[in-house]
This record gives sequence, C-alpha cells and structure tokens, in this order.
Amino acid sequence: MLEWPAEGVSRAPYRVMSDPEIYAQEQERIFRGPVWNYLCLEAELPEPGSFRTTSIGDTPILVARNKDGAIGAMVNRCAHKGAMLCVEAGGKRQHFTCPYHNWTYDLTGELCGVAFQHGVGGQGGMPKDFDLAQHGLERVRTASYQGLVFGTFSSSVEPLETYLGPGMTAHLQRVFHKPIAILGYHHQTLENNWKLYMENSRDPYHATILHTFYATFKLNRLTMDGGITVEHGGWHSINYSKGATLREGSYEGTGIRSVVEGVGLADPSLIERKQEFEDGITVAIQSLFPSCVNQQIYNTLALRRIEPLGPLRSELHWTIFGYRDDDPALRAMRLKQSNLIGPGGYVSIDDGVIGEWVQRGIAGSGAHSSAVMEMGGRDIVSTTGSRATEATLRGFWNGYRNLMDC
Amino acid sequence: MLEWPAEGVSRAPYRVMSDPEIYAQEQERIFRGPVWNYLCLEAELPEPGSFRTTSIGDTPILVARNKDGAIGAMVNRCAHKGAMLCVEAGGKRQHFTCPYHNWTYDLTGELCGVAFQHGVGGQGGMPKDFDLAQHGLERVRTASYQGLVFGTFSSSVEPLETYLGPGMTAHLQRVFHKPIAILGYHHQTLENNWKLYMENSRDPYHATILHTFYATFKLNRLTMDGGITVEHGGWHSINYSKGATLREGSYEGTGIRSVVEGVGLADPSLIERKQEFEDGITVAIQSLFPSCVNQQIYNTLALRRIEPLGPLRSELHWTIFGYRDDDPALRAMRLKQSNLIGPGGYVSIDDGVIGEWVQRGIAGSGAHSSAVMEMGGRDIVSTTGSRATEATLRGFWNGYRNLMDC
Amino acid sequence: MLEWPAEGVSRAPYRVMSDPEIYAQEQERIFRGPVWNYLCLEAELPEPGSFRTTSIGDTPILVARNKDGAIGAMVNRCAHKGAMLCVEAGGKRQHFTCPYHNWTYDLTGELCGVAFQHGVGGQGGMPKDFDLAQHGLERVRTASYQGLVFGTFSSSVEPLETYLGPGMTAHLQRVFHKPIAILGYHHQTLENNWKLYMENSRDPYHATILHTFYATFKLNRLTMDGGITVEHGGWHSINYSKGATLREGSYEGTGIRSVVEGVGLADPSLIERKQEFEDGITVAIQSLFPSCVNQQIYNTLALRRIEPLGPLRSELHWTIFGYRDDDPALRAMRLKQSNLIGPGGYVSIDDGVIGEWVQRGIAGSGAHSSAVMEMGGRDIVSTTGSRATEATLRGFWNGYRNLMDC
Amino acid sequence: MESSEIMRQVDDLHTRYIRIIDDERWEEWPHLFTESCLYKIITRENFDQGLPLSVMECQSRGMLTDRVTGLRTINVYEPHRYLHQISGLAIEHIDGHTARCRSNYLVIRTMLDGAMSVFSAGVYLDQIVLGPGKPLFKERVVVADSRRIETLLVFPL
Amino acid sequence: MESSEIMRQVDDLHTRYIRIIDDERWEEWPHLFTESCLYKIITRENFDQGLPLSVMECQSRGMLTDRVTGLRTINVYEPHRYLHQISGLAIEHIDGHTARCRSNYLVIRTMLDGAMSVFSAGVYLDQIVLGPGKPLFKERVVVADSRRIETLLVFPL
Amino acid sequence: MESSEIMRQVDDLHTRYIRIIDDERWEEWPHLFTESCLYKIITRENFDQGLPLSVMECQSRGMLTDRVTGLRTINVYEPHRYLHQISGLAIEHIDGHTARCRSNYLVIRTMLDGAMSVFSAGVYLDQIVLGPGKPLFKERVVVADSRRIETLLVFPL
Ligand code: FES
Ligand code: FES
Ligand code: FES
Ligand SMILES: [Fe+3]
Ligand SMILES: [Fe+3]
Ligand SMILES: [Fe+3]
Repeated sequence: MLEWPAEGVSRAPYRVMSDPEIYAQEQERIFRGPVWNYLCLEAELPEPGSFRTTSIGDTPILVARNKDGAIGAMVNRCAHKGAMLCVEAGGKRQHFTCPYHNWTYDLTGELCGVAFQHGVGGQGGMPKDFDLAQHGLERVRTASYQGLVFGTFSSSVEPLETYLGPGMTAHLQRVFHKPIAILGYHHQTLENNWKLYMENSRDPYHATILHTFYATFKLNRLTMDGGITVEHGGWHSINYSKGATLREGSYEGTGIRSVVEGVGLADPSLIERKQEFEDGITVAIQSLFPSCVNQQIYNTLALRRIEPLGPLRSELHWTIFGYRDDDPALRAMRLKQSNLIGPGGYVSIDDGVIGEWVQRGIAGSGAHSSAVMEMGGRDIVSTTGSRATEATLRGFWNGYRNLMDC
Repeated sequence: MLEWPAEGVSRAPYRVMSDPEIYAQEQERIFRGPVWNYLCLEAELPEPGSFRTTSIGDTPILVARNKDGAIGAMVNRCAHKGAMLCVEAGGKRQHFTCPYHNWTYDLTGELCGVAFQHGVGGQGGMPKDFDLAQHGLERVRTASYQGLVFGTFSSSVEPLETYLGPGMTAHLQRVFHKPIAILGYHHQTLENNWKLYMENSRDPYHATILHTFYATFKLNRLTMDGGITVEHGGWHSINYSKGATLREGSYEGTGIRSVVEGVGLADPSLIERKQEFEDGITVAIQSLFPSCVNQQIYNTLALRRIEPLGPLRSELHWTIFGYRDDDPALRAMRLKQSNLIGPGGYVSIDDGVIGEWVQRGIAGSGAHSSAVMEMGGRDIVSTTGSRATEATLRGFWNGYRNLMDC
Repeated sequence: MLEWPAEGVSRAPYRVMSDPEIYAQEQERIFRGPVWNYLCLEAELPEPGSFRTTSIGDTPILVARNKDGAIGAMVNRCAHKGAMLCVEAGGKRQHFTCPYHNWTYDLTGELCGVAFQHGVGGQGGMPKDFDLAQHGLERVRTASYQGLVFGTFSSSVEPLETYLGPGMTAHLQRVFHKPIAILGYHHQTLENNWKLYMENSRDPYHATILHTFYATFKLNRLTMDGGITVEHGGWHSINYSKGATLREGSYEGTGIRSVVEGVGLADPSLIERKQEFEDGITVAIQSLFPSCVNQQIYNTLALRRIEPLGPLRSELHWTIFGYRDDDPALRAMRLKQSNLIGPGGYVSIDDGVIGEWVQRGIAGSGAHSSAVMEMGGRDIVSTTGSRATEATLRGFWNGYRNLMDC
Repeated sequence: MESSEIMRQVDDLHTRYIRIIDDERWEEWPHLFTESCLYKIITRENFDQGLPLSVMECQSRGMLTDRVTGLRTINVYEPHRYLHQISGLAIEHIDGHTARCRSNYLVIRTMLDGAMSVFSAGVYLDQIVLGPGKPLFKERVVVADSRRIETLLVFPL
Repeated sequence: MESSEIMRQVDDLHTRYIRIIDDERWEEWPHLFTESCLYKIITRENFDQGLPLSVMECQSRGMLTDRVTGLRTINVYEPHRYLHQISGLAIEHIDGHTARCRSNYLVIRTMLDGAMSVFSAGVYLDQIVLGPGKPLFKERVVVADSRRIETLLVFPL
Repeated sequence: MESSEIMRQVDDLHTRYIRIIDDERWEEWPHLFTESCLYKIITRENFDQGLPLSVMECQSRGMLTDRVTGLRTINVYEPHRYLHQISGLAIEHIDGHTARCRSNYLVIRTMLDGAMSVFSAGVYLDQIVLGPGKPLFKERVVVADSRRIETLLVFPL
C-alpha cells in the first residue's frame, strides 16, 4: 500500500501523515505490534489498588497495582459488552466494577463477579457452563524500568531492557536515580499527526533555530558541546547539550532568525540553573519509539506521551516531576523554570504550532512529495560534538519502516 | 465483509459500532431495506396540510396529511436539484414549494408547478416533453398502527401488522387505546453508534443495575413480577415489570452498586403513581426494530426514535404524551414524573453516558473483539417471571444478521 | 468509479457532492489538472516582495511579486520538511524563511540558504553533493489576464486566453478596463460541497426566484433583456441582465413566491444606481471553471473564489473592489450597495443557506438520484433574450465530465 | 427599599447562584430558593409552543434537594463542571416584595478530558422574593435556546 | 447628569438592545437609534487595514427598518436565535450629550435543530446620545474578531 | 472607602484588564500589577490535587514584562486574538487595603482564518491592592476548568 521513496530513510512520504488507512495500519503494526509503549510512572501508583488510565494508540488502558504490590495493565473495556471501567485519570479501587451491569474484576483483571449470574428466584442467569475465568479483561503485558511502566500487546517483542538498549537505559538511570515527586500535569492538543510530534521531539536541527528563546538566552546552541545518541537502529535517540561549554559565534550576525538581538530578561532569575547532573548536560531530550519523550531542560524534568487522535490530531500528555528529596529552593527553581515548558513554555510554545503548520503545508499536492532529511549525512549514527544532524529522524523512520513493512 | 463470530447471536462484533462501510451498508440494507421505520404520530398531523419532518436513517423525510385526510410520506428533497422542501419540525402547508426555484408539489408529493415551465416571452422553459408526472418527490410507503405512522422504502416487506406481530400490536393497543395529547419533546445527542442505544433500550439486565434510581426507590427490580416478550425472531421486544409485586432481597447487602443505602427522597411525591393499566404493569419498554422505542415508566409515556448521525454519533428524539382525557391531577402527575425520563431524568440520565463509555471502551483493539450476551441462555425466547436475560439483545442481533446477511 | 446517468449533462448524480473518493479524484483531475485556477489580483501585489497566500483546491499556494516585478506562484510548503512558509493573508517579504529550520527561499521559490548547511565547527551539515537548486519550492505556473492572476499545475493546459475564450476575456476586459481599488474582503463558510456553490453562481433560473430582493425591488427579473453566454464547451459562463429594459408581468400575481407584495424600502437610496457600463448591463455574473466568479451587481464589483474544505464544506472568499479613480460619491454608492452582497447581503444571504439545504436534502437515498437540469433544453448554448435556461449548469457538468473522465 | 439597593441584592443573588453551581457546592443550591418554589428547565421548542414538558422541574425545595441527592449518590455520569456567564440582568417588575427579573445566561461545560463546549444558553425568568433577609428565588424558569441536550443534563443550569 | 446615572442609562440601553435582539422583537430595534445614525458590522480584517467594506451598514434609521423588512419578509434562511453576552462596558469619553462607549460582545447562535455555536465575538464601539429622554445610539460600529461568517448573517449583532 | 466605591474601582480594573489584553496592548499589562506580584495560570486538574505546576507563572512584574517580550519578539505562533467575558465578580473579603475578589472568565480565541473557539473558561482568584491611586493586582490566579490547552498558550488569560 505504502511505497517508500528510493532514497530510503532520508525521505519520508507526507502521505503517512494523513492517510486514514495508514493510520489504521499503524495501530495494528506499531502500537499493537512488537514495541513497548510507555504507560505511566510507578510513582503514580503508590499503593495496592492505585490505578491510572492511559492508552496505547487508540486503545484505552488501565494500569493498576494489585494487592501484592505488583503492577499490571489491561484494556479498559468490560469483557461483557465493552463499557469503559474507569473514566478518571487515576484513583484507588478495591476492584473494578463496570457501571453497566456490575461485572466485577479484581485488580489484575480477573472476572470475579457477574451480577445475577445465577438468575433470580431460580430463573435466568448465565448458562451453567459460563466460566468466569474465560471472561477476564484483555491483559497487556507490562514491564518497568527505573519506575517507568511500559506495556505491549506483543508476545514476541524482546525484553524491555533489550528493546531500549544500553544507551537509553543508562540515560533513564541517570534521570530516575532516586525517588521522584510529581509536580503536575499538562495536556495539549495538537492539530497534527502524532509522528510529526515524535519527529519534532528528536530533531536536534530545529531546537536551536525554531526555539529563539534557546539561542537568544544561550540555553541551547549548536555551538555548545553536545551530541546525539541513536540506538536500536535509531528507533530511540537522545539529543543533549552542555550549557557551560558555549562558544560564541555561528549565530550572531548570520541572519539566522533564531537570535533576537538587543533583548534581555527583566527578571533573569527564570534562567538561573542548578547543575544537577555530573555529566554537565543541561538540556537532554530522549525520544523512545514509538510515543514517549523523557525531557530535561535545565532543572525541569518531564515525561511526555503522545496520544494519536486520528490521522490529523493528537494529544500530548506531560508529567512534570522533581525528586522527593528536593529542598524548597530547588523545588521552587523547578517550578519557576516550568515557564520554559508545556503548552505555555517559552521553549515549547513554538512546538505547539509548528506541527500544525507542517500538517497544513503538506495538504493537497503534498501527498505526492516527501520530507528531505540529509543533514548530517544519510545514515543513522550517533555523534558527539555536532548536533547539526537529522540522524535521529532517519532512525525514527527506520523503526517505522521496520514495523510497517514498507 | 463482515464475518460473524461462530457463537452466533450471543456475540456481536464491536466492529459494527464504528466501521464506516458497515454504516453505509446498514443504510441500504436496514433503513432502506425490508423494515418499517417509525416516523411520527398521527396526532402530530391534526389536519389536512399538517406536516412533520423526520428521517429514515440518513434520509430526510416529510410526512403530510393530504386534502383527503390521508397520511403520506416522501423524501424531503426537491426533484429538481435536491433542496430540502421543509426545514421546520412541523407545521401546516397548502403545498410544498421549493425555495430554490419554486417547483411546487401537492401534499402527496406530486409535482404541480414548475416556475417558468413555458419560458418567458416564448423563450426558454422546459422541453415540450417534460412530464410533471415523472418528477414528483420520491415517495415512501406508509402504514399506521394505532396512531403510529411507519414508513418503508421496501416494496417487499410484509404488511405492518405482520411485521410487528401479535405481541407487539397488543402492547401498542394497550398504550394507544384512546386519543393521546402531546406534552412536549426532548432531543438528546449521544456520542455512540445508534445500535448501542437500541441495545440499551431493550436490555433488561442493565435496567435495575445501572439505574440506581430504579432499584433504590423500588420502581423497578428483578425481584418483581415481570418478563420479556420477543417477537418476529426477536427483532422486537418488550421488557416489563409490575411494581406492586416486589419481593425484598437479592439487592440489599449483595454489594451490587445499584441500591444506595440510607438515601431517601425529601419530596417523595415524585414517585407516587396511578395504576393506569389493568395488567399491573408499571414499567414497560417496547423496542421495535430498527429504531423505535415505546416507553411507559410509571405514568410517563413516550415514543423515542433514534437517528443515526454517522457511525459514532446519534440523536434520540423523544415525544412525551398523555391522553386527551387526562384530568388535571393525572396530567400534573405525568409532568412531575417526567423528572424520571429524558436527558435529565433520574432514570435515563445514566443511559445518556453509558453508550459513550462503550463506544470509547471498544476503540482500538476492540475492533477484534465482541460483546458477550449469554445471560438467560443463548437463544431467543420470551420469558415470564425472570428478566435476568439478554434474549432481547440476541433478538436484535438476529434481526441485524438477517438483514445484513452476515 | 463514477458512472454518469444516460441522460448526459442534463443530469448530475448527487453522489459527486459527498463521496470522499470522488473528492480526492477532483483534487487530482480538476484542481491539479488542465485548468487555470484564479489565485488573486495583481493589485494585491503592489510592489516587489508583496505576497498573498491562497489555494488551489486543497493545496496551499503562495503568490509573490519578485524583485523584477514579475509575479510567480509556488506551493506554500517548505522543501525541507513541509512547513507552511507564510500563514498571513498577505504582506511583504524580502525572502521567505521557514520558521522550522530557517531554510530560506527567494521570492521566486529558489532555495538560497540552508541553516548550518556546512555544519558547526566542521562537523555535521548537509552532504557535499546537496544541491540547493534541486530543493526549491514546488512551482505553480501562472498567467495573468487584465490583472487577474491564475495558476496551474498542468504543463499541457492551453494558454490562459485560449482557456477562457473570447466571450470571457471580453467580459473581463469590460470590468477590468482601468485600475481597481480594493474595498475589502468577505469570507463565508458554506456547509456544502464546492460544486453546489459553483452551480448556484451560474444558475440564471434561481436568481430571480430565490432572491426575492431582486424580483421585489426590480433589480433583476427574467422579464428584462438579458442573456447567458457559455464558452469552452460551457466550462465558463456569463449571466447578465439590463435593468432599464424591465417589462412588467410574469411575476405579479403568478403565485411565484419571489415578489413580495406591498413591501417598500424606507430608505430607497440603497438601490439607486449609476449606469457605469455602456452596454446597459446592470447585473452580470461570470463564472469561470473551476472556482472563480466575477460579479457585477449594480455598482458592486467583486471576485469570488470557492475553496473546497472536504466534500461537505467550503469557504467562499470575496474580494470587493471599485476603481482607483472613483469619485467619493461613486465610492460611497458602491459601499452602500455592498449591503446587497456578501454573507449579509440582501441578495446573497439566500445563497448562503440554499447549498446547505441541498446538501442535507440529498443525504441518504439521495446517493442514488440525480439533479435534473432541462430548463432551456438539454444542450449547452448561449442565448440572448431568455434566461429561463440551465444551459450554464449543463456546461459546468460538461467541464466536470471532461476532466473526471466520466 | 431603594431601587439601586434592590438591584444590588438581585445581582448578588445571581452571583451567589453561579458561584454555588460552578463550585459544585450543590448542597447550598436549594437554600437559594423559598420553601415553596418552582425551578424548571424548559427548551424554547416546548416553551414557544405552549407545551408543558420540561427537562427538569422541581416544585418544592424538597425536590431541589432530591436533585442534589441524585447527582451526588444516584446518577451515573462523567464528571464535568459548569461555568456560567450572565448578562443583561433586568428587573422587569416589582410587585410588593417580589421582583420579576430576567437575564441571559451561558453555560460552558468542561469534561474530565478537558473538552469544553457551549452546553446551554438562554434566559432566566425569575420571581425573586426580597428580604428583610437575603433575597430568594421563588421561581426560576430556565428557557434554553437549544432544543437538544448533549449526552445528559444532571446539574441544574 | 451624574456619572453613575449616565452609566446606569448606558447600561440600561445595552440591556434593552440585547433583549430586543435575543427576543426577536426586531421592529423595536431601529428605535434604539437616532433618526440619523450609523450601524455597521465590520470584520477586524477590514477594520485594521483601513478597508471600508462592512458586512452590514445602515446609514439611517430607514436602512435599519429595511433590514427588519429584509429579515421578516425578503430573505430566505434557516430560523435561528441569538443569545448575547456583554462585558467590560466602559464610557470612554463624554462630549456634551454624547458618550463614546465600548464593550465586549459575544453572540451564541442556536439553529432549529439545536446546534449552538460561537457565531460572533468582538467589540461594540458606540456613540450614545444621552437624554432628556432615554439614551439612543447615534452610532454603533460592531468590530467582529473573526474574518468569516458561518453560512450567513441576517440578524443584526 | 465606601463599599460601592471599592466595587466600582475593582470593576474598573477588570474592565481595563480585559481591554488591554483583547486590544493586544501587551506593554500595559504588567502595569496593572504591583511590582511584587503573582500571576499564575493553573489548571483545575493540578489545583484541585494540590499540585503546584502552572501553565504560566510570573513571580514579579519583571516576569510579566518578560512574557510580553516573549510574545512580541521570541515565540513563534499563529496570530490570534482573545475576547474576554467576565461575570459574577464579587469581593469576598477586604483586609486593610487588600480586597480578595473572584469572578468567572471566558476567553474566546479567534485565529487568523476566522476560526473561533472557547479557548479557556474558569475563575479569577484575585488579591487587589486598593488605592490612594488606581487599584492594582497583587495576585491573580487563573484557575482554568479545562485540563488541556489547544495548540499553545502564549497570551496571558
Ligand atoms: S458492559 Fe460491563 S457489565 Fe455489562
Ligand atoms: S431545487 Fe427545488 S426547485 Fe430547484
Ligand atoms: S521544514 Fe522548513 S526548514 Fe525545515
Ligand atoms: Fe522543539
Ligand atoms: Fe436504561
Ligand atoms: Fe444566487
């Protein structure tokens, strides 16, 4: 159905951004295929009975911690006639009771009660051979890494750690090295295909150009030490920079729109930062195939999850956190810096609209053309030093082609 | 296209609730197929020239009483270039004049005037062989039963009374045994497939569980005498109960969420009722394939018609009525009890959301699974005494499979 | 895919008004096929660097006047990863810089700069063989006639003047005979297929019937001298009338709804007019295939462009103008008369809703039927004197069938 | 009472009304009405045709209380909030201690997932009993412009 | 006149204006204007560029009356209603008997089938002639934020 | 100060606030706040759970000014306008020269192409410092009912 341009991963046909049949195939081959989907954080499930609702592609998912403290996931869909069991973002339950006919499931998704199973007054009820054990919720296999819970519909996908690979797990260890504390949530609807957001998240090329705030106030420039790490054939990537290593030049006076001259902050306390990590990295965006982003921008830490809402729309869910042992000053710094991120963040505001501009730009005759990604060559390699590359994007399309078989 | 699960009518694949091609087929095979669609009430067409606009599936329909007092129906679409002839819910007309070019039809849909048919000053106009008789409105065959007007596009469907069958006509006679008076209308959009509403309407299993008001205030429980009647292979059904026969037990203390303990009504006059019917039935929901519901809940009487609005949305139209000879006290009682029904009714509020929760629950991986309906066995039989059954739902799917040929 | 009724162009199957696949085909075969699409006015591009955003079907288009004063058009889509280059309706630029990664194009669409093309500090950047010349914007061929700018994706379409034909160009010369001045814009969303609007615009039959204002206040009646001109096999048409030649009769007392008896204007200055053109024509609507209308209603002059927004929706863009040398009294007259046109115009209000009423009328069973256009015969000929004809519509469908190959 | 003072009191009652509803302090809502009262939501479709059917109709303060019981413990629905706007409040007539008032209302509904919609818009037709104490609604008839309700109506408007 | 009294009168005029429109008492609408007056609906797109084109422009009370004739007997459209909200009413300047005022308006449109939408939102720029009798609009310029109209505009905003 | 005079001043501050925002006179916006101030937009999802995260949070007038710099010269977004409606403004408490106020706001957003939407609705929780001069916001906490933002939020609400 989908023919890929001969140039390979340095091209991506725009058609994949709007075609409803391709979207349906993605649900099957990617989200329900051999991938690990980020679901939520263990920290959001503090006790037995804690649950969260989330999603894998179009499928509504329920994640719960059971009586033994183990975490499991299942489709948020009653096995009787399909009603959602929970509509809230999260909470605590002893069991899950369906509102429609009161079928009741335990925290692992086993059906443990059917209202009027034996009828009333000896009449009606379920057939004698009706077996509760055959009618539990559709289970989703889960695995956790450093407190991040992932789920899969696949029985053949490699183990989570292998799926992520050593570079990715090392970076997760770096961030999730001690207990976190959730500071809040953002939700943001985007008028664009989910992949345009995933591309954006892993695109080092745009970061210091589109995001004028980055370059103007020297939070992030290509003239800092930094690099990109690609892994698992490029399915996953990290893009990082070290603020203290800035060299002047290459931006000023080049006519690149990304540095606004003569502008200052009236209250520069916003961009004071604390060096939290020994590696000197001040901005790092890790993008995990297919739909998760792990973000450090200065002292703001966040996980982002993109939820597709049809081919032309998506919703970005942000979970912002700090560490449980943050002192008040550091906590306050994180919160002040949260002005940089989210739907109203000095940096990420720009990402809110850029995907929509692409979506509208590729309408019409765009269905016959392709994005061109040749920055940094045409292959998929990690680089240290330079971030003038689109290897991370080529990696994404490699993953996409692997799974979509195109 | 659509393959049915081997288990037969005790299963219904969720795919039928969202697939646009199946939706298009339903329009052809069900709504425009060999069925009788409820259109409106004769009481809404009091005089020659009275008309109502309604619909059969996606097709806009005009029902009118002609000069001779006979009722007819036609597609609400000008035979010239397709404009709707009437946009109002109802009214009175001498004839139907199209706003676009003034083609004029009589009350039976015959074309009786074409503006400038003979041109102007001898020039232009319609060809000499243009035959008005060939350009009337598309007619819809109608038949009435006890004041309910039905319409069909089919020339082969059995006569209306045969289509309904003796049990259904008897129940219609019971309710429509004397002239009615219309008390008002409700309209309610539902974010779910039209069939989820039709299933709901004929589902005895949910009635006393989802609708906590029913069970808590003892308006309707499975521990009352009652039963279900299925007919025409289960296409149609009635689900009824007799309030005076309540036996305690089976609800209290079972953990079924449907009885709220320790709650009372500050003004219990709401649920005072008058025994209007000799058979002792206090709640009866009759569901006529494909899209009509005839409701008695205590002293509230209503017809409901579901209008599909694409695969994922529908609109429920309620016509609430009493009898013309109601005394003021009974009329007041009906109006007070109307707090039980409609989009804001203590009972039917719950049905407003439950279909949406199913629609969202079956998204994603749900396209591969099916609803399970084994309560009361796996066949389609009427029962008296027990209502712990889903035979009425299996009956609906039997009708669906018959028509959809799947 | 699309089979045409045997009657030919006196029929148009309603299916073309809602089918998404036909809509997609129209994009390819009509809008990107061998047609000239009206884009904007030269007067909107006063100086080098002036640009306007517009569209050809679904494709976003950028029209710009380059440094040499020549006008060119290109797809409004960055050649890198597809972002729109301009979102405003118009303005002035030295070059077009993409917000995403700062690729920069000159006013003709040539790529002239790629940010970090040579990397940073010798690392990264584009491959050595990356050729800017291969990555310009997708160009759209343009041609102007009397100040109207047209564009095409086709390399085989005949030259613009031939495409329009002598009757159409003569009428454009008549209106655009001296420099114009833009008085403002209207934008109006219509809940109907774009073709329903194009049909409406060229339909002389509805003009004096639907538009009661026309007939009641004698601005336009079929009992005036007038005629219709069809050209290029009817692809284009003009429908005109001469206000001073009105003969009474044929409207009054015929029961045609279009003359409201006993109604007058409290302030008749609204319909005072100045005879601007020597030919005595007071109302003339020129409809150019596929999507442009050139309107004179009394002293109001406007270009209208219909933009399809999917099969069921469209947006009508109006550009209202006068002449640069209008004296204040004439300018004021044009502005006062602008109460006749636009989304709130006494005449055109009616056109706002009529397409929606057709769209809703042809839903459902309508997919199997066709519009009937036999007024004035069944062929496509110009007539002088009579406007009781639908030849202009048959002409539109002739163009449609030619291109859609059906 | 001076007319500006009456207006102030009436305005204040309206402010408290929307505050209580929009803050979901449902239990306080019945106390804005007199013991014997009428609260009714009717669509303009029925209202203009003289059809008596309403979407919600409470004929006593007890019935108001029962609606609160309903939404707190009985009915099943997806959590959501209302946000009111009111304009054009006017006292149309004063008869003894009762003021007949009228205003335009608009209710924006926000669902759990953040979806917002224009849920209801129309007029309040009120009978307000003026103090010695705080004024109370003797009657509030809500005439909703739209003939239809999205999904369900469980909170008073 | 005292400034609070002027504000009261201006506010009252606004209330009557939206009441008349939202109740479809169109015939009364021209009488809220002086005989010689200007009523104009213009989009911000045109307004901000200094382009004179308006969506509706009545240059006399007669032209207001003609708009009522139009909507009552001439034009074809689907029945619908408006519901106004107004906020931020301020008197910006008083010059003799004329007050220059400004406010934010919002119009919700409800169609026959119950569909509601945000039809128009923007500002009213007014010149109001103050009494001896009731105040009247000498000029009302409606600047609509949106450059586009859904389907049609037949009722004044 | 008399309570009616305080109300007038508070009301006037609200009118100036929405006028400045809806007219895009951003540079004046910080001057409606005291030098040391708090302006914060938080969703009800976070607010009700006691989670501190906000969508925008300015802890000084300088930070307000920086937001203006951001929207004027730094951030990339599609041009659009806000239109505010406010209802139910009430002074809940006065403590010396500070009034604690509350109101319902509604913001309609209009995009370049004319698309309008209910962009945000919720409550303003204010601390207002009363004159000798004009009153100023010491604190404005905007609690938005919706947990989500459409595309982006670059203008203050
Ligand atoms: S759908 Fe869940 S119990 Fe019936
Ligand atoms: S469409 Fe009805 S008369 Fe032409
Ligand atoms: S998309 Fe335009 S420069 Fe990258
Ligand atoms: Fe970014
Ligand atoms: Fe029910
Ligand atoms: Fe027309």
